[in-house]
Amino acid sequence: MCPNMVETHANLAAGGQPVEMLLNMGPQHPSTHGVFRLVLWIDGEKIVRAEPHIGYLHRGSEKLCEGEQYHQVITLFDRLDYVANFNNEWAYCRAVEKLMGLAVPERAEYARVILGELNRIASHLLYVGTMGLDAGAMTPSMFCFRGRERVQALFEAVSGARMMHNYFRIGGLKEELPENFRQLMSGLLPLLKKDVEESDKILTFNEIFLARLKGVGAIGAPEAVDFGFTGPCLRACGVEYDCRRAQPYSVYDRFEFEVPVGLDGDCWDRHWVRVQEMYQSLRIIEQALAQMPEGPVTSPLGRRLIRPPKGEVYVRAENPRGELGVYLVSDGTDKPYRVKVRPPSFCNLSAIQRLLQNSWIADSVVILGSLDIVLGEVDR
Amino acid sequence: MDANVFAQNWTAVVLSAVVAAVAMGGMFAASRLLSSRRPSAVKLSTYECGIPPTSYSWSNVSIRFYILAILFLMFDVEAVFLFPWAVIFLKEQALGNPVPFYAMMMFLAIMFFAVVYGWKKGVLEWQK
Amino acid sequence: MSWLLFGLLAVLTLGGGLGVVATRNVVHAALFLLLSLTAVAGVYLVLFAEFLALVQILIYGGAIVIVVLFAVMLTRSSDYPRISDNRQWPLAVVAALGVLGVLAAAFMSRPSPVTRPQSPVFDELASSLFTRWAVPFEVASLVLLVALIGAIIIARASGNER
Amino acid sequence: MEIIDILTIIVKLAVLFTILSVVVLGLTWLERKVLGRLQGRLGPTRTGPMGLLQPLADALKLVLKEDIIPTAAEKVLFWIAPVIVVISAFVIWVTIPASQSLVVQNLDLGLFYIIAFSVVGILGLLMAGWGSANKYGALGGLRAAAQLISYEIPLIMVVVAMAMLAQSLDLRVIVEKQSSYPYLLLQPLGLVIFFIAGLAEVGRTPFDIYHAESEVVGGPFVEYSGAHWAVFFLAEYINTFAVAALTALLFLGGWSGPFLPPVVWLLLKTLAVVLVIFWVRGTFPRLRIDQLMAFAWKALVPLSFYVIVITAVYQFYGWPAWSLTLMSLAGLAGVGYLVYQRMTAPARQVKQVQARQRALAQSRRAAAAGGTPPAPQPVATQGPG
Amino acid sequence: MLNSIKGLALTFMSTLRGLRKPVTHQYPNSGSLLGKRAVPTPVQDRFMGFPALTWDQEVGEPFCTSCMVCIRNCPTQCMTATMKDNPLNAEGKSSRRKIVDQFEINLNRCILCGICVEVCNFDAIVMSHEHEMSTYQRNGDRVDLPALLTIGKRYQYKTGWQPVATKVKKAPAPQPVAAPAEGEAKG
Amino acid sequence: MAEIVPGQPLAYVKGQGNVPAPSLMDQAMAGKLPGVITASKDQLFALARKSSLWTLSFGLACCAIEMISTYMADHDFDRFGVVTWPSPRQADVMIVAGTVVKKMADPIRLLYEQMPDPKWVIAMGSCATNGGPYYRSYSVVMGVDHIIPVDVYVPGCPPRPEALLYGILELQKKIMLDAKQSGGK
Amino acid sequence: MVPLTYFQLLSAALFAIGLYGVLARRSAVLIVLSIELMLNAVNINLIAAASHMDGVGRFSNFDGQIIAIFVITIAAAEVGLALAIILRMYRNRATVDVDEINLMKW
Ligand code: SF4
Ligand code: SF4
Ligand code: SF4
Repeated sequence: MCPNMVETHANLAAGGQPVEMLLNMGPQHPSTHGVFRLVLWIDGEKIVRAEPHIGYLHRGSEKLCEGEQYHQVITLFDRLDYVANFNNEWAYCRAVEKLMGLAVPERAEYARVILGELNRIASHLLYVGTMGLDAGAMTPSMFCFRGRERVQALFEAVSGARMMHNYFRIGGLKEELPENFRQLMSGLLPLLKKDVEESDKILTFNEIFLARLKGVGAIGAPEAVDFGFTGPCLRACGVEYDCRRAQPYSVYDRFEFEVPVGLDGDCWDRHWVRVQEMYQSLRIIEQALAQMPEGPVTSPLGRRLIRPPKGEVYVRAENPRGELGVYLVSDGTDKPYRVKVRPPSFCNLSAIQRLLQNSWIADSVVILGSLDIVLGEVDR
Repeated sequence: MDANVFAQNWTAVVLSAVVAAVAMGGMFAASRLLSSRRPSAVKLSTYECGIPPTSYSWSNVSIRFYILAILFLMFDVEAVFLFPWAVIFLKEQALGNPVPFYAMMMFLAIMFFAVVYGWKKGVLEWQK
Repeated sequence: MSWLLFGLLAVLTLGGGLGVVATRNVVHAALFLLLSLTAVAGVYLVLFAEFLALVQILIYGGAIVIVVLFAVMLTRSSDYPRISDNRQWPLAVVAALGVLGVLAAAFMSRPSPVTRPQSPVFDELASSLFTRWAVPFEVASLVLLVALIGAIIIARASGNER
Repeated sequence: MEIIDILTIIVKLAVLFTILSVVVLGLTWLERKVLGRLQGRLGPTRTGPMGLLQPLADALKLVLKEDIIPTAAEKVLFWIAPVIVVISAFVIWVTIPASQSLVVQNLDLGLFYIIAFSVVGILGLLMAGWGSANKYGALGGLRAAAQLISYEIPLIMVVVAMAMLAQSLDLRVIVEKQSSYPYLLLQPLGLVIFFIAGLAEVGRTPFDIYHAESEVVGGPFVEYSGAHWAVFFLAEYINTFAVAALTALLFLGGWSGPFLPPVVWLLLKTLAVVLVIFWVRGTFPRLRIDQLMAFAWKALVPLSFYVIVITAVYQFYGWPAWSLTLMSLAGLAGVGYLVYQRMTAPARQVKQVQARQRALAQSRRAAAAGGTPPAPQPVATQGPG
Repeated sequence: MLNSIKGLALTFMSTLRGLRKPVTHQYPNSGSLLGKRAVPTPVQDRFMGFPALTWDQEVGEPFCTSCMVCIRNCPTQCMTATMKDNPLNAEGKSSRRKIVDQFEINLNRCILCGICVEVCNFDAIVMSHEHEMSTYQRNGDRVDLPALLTIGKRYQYKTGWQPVATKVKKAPAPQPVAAPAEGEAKG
Repeated sequence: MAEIVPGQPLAYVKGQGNVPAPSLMDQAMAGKLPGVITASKDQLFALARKSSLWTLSFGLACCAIEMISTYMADHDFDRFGVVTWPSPRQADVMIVAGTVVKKMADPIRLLYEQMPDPKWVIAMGSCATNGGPYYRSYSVVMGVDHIIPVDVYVPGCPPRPEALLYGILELQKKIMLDAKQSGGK
Repeated sequence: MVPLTYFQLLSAALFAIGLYGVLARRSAVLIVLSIELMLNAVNINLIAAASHMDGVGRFSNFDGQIIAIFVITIAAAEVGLALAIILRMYRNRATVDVDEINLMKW
């Protein structure tokens, strides 16, 4: 706890006389998306300086992973980026599979792609909704959660859980997709498309929304790269970098999809890129559904205890928030020796100080919103 | 004007304020009586998003707010003149007296100049 | 009845006024000013000047008190308790009492007119304001403009210094 | 004046206060229901039939809640601010007529009176923000003052224009003058300005910046709890209803209308305006403070000058009625176009992005047609991969 | 302006839709506004509620042999069990030599991951559809064997669950498990 | 061990949570009014309180997402009169949705303290209940009831929206029961 | 009915209070407030006189009120300007104490 330290800062900043007002945003604040704390030095309505404080959700996941068997670690990965659970599980499973040189059944790969992309849509829908809330509109969030709810119902039908699925297994899936999976999907997709369109229509090009977001929190491409931006935040700056394209993993090289890029790297571009990505994800899902072969999905390993060979591995995956890196060290036992996660939110968040400089208080909310952080991943 | 009507009018106005105040007072009193209270030092401390409050002063309020307040003051005064003018300028014109109309047009022009001046001076801009 | 009202309003007006000059806390002073000025509006009503009473509330009750509050906020209010009264405050008391005495004597020396207070017709007041008083009215607009420009220049100059 | 007169007035006022309280309760219920339906959900259903008792439960609970006055707060300011706000909200209802005869006390200076007292409410919010000694409260109070004083001016000017049309400040006369056609037809621009400024005056979306939850956590109200907070709530809804009622009276012809009794007509019109307010709330995000102020001073204030001038000219030279309508619409269209241009300037840049997107897609399709799988695209600058 | 107006139109249409058919589930009541009939939450077939133990209807004993595999694999280690000799086996009615004596799951800590179900070799544990388990106590949901079996029976009855082994052997399901009597789990 | 019959209301166990403090009137009137009146007064008040449970918008971790889902159209917390306010001053219920980390313990405590009096706490999810998946972590508080009294524990990871709604129903039941038990006091 | 004299006495008293404030207070803001009191005293006087007078010669019985309106106008302008000056003073000298400002002789 450092209110005193913070105050000293303020005093020093103004030569012994606090000129700016020091404003705490968070850890409990409706728009910090969890327990994130921003200390703002403000002058009137302008932010002079910002200082992010993290760690209010540090759960020690990485350390915990070292005490869990390989298949138990999946549950912890579920809870890292808790808005994109499937993508997280997927990245971890890929890491172990790479370590073991394990091939995944074709059908399982397609199922993973479908579920991962669905989760991307769900995550982006959540983002659009909270963005609307941050900008002061309450209805888009309702519309978005309607779509999200549909996706979650599908997840529940497939994996049995709405959020913490624990469905991907090392080398495959936990169990066969439900028999009516195709039917469910064909029922879901048109509705989902409509939801996405609706949330797009009500918000993206609304004049007030544009006025609030366009030109706010802009960051140039070189700087963004320096900060380690990935995912939509990077693409909004005009850099066309997408793991699914640059280093296609799984079966992503078999699909036709576009990588939406922005121009200015401001909040609106980030928003727009995400909205476009939802449409692209829908495209990928449709293609994957069409191409999905029959066959087994479960892991050839069965329920055996996994003891990967000694070694280390790093995999990257395109998560909704950006590039998730999983670094895994195995010492040959049934528990990983070290698990290190490179969370996209954390790297994107690192620019917050730079982005908030000299912006409005009201902008701080949308800037933070447009970075779309998930604290579970930032603090781990 | 009839003194009686006048008295009634303003009695009503004053009483309305009194009624509102009494109603609020009654509500506060009822609340004081009926509410459960457990005050404590921490509870009475200032809310600041879950962090112990830090001190601050109001001295850093942007000066822009003050200029806006002055603009408002000027326009309020303008309103004082506008209201009586609004209801008589036609009657005066009917009596063959166009002076009020032109007087007010000039007045408006001058006030509008004030807005334009403020605009040009960047008072209405908000960038620091 | 009117005596009662007058007495009440007089007490409020003077009490508010005393509050303004007596309190240490500027914020409270502003509130006392609000009280006093609202009571003055009441006095206008007793005098059957309803338009003036409304003007009083609009300008003083609303706008001027807001401006004063802004000014108080902009200057550091925590300083104020330190700034006590002048050392010559007994002198000030004497001066004030002297003025009061002179004025009171002057007012008392003439017998009060016997006419009942009456309210002018609003339309007539308005007509008069814009015909016979048209020139002062235009001048007033210029005064406002000049005051505004002056305030902007003065305030902004200090704003730019930071 | 007799004692009996005073008693009558007190009874009338008590009835008015009760009615307004009931209306406020109804409005909170209606708002939750309407917003609920707008968002495809239900709103309160489980407290009483259709959730009708929900506002009652809320009100009772708020009274039963602990009423906190923080130690750091300026006690007097903190305590008195809600009272000032609610008094200023209630006092104006003395002269708002429900029909020709249904009014507590009709004032000849009605409109001026309403304006004069509505300004006092601003003071209450400023005092609330300051009195709470809370940073969010401070920000909110300042925002409230800045916003409300800025939008007060167009509001006043438009009201003056309406008084000019009717040549009276008496609301009853103004409605009577509209018995043939509502002023909406004469002065549509006036309605638009009045509605927008009215929204801002009561702090509703998209002008809810001073109590924006996601920014200043409730602004001036952040430290208020229990009964004191309820009073603010009450005042806010009374004000909303007042703005709606005034819109109906000034522009929509008040209680004039065929078949139905006058009061019903007025209620219907007011309700319609209220519904529009809720509808707007359900659709728009909120503005930022600089945009808000710029909109007030650069769009609404000049426009309101324009409104007064065209009304005066129209009346002074005795032009036909349609000319005023035309001038009004022209002003509306002109400024609407300007605002549209300004606000959508960013959107036009978007077109470039989309064009670029399309070009990319095309090249990729061409590549796919050429048989090569879509290769990793060249990166604009050096990517991390 | 145009897009704002489009937005207004969209919300207007949404209101109409909302008036006709709101998406809200009327938990805990059935769908109609007037009907107050309580219906169970519609959950998907695979929904993983809290874990429960299953009941071998044919023999009349739990499937669980207290082999501890699930307990070792549970990531939150929220289960404990003890084993005893199976009296029914002594009577020759059952092929299980050992059987569960006490079994306790702290459902407050369980994270519904389903690993225990996956690893159990005896189909003795299932993820039931139970999820309304709020309590007034910290560990109020620390449930023991009878309660677990009650939940399990309820689940078996509701879904016609059959152990995988049985499913393979005799395709058509035998008579479903009888509905458990209310309050059976007391104790 | 609590008695548990799934699907049926739990036998009432008075938790360690909050009960409204006796008001001034209660204190003045203690023993002077017939028990029937105070009891029915208490129950009327409890009825109002339970129908208007305003929550502090306060999501900590993953469970917060499901909590938000509960507010949204599909589950619509508003049906129960539950709306959310950003400031603790206007809140009645604190839904602790997520993992309580040691760094976060102080703020939670402070926020809880800053809520005005009749206030309740719902611990949502196994993390807030007793540590859940992080029960072995060095940085996690094993359940929020180590720092503030909790009225209702909603297990699950995350509890699905219906489970949270059920938790709210349970809380409403508890408020009524508390009023009944304190009747005539 | 209250005779005119009493209104005049009220105004005189208010004026005296304002005068005391102007002379005795050291905070510039408070001095401005006191000036406001004095202006109001004048207004009371004007309006009371106007109300108790029938039109005499060129003066009608509401000329006093019109003058009062102008006084209020000027008062508004004065407050705006005076406080602006005080603000500038505060920004430059970090005080609103008129005595200190005297001493510094700027
Ligand atoms: S449930 Fe299955 S795994 Fe667990 S102890 Fe019983 S038989 Fe063994
Ligand atoms: S579901 Fe997971 S946490 Fe729960 S008992 Fe089974 S293994 Fe343990
Ligand atoms: S209980 Fe589960 S879902 Fe909830 S916060 Fe803890 S880990 Fe996340």
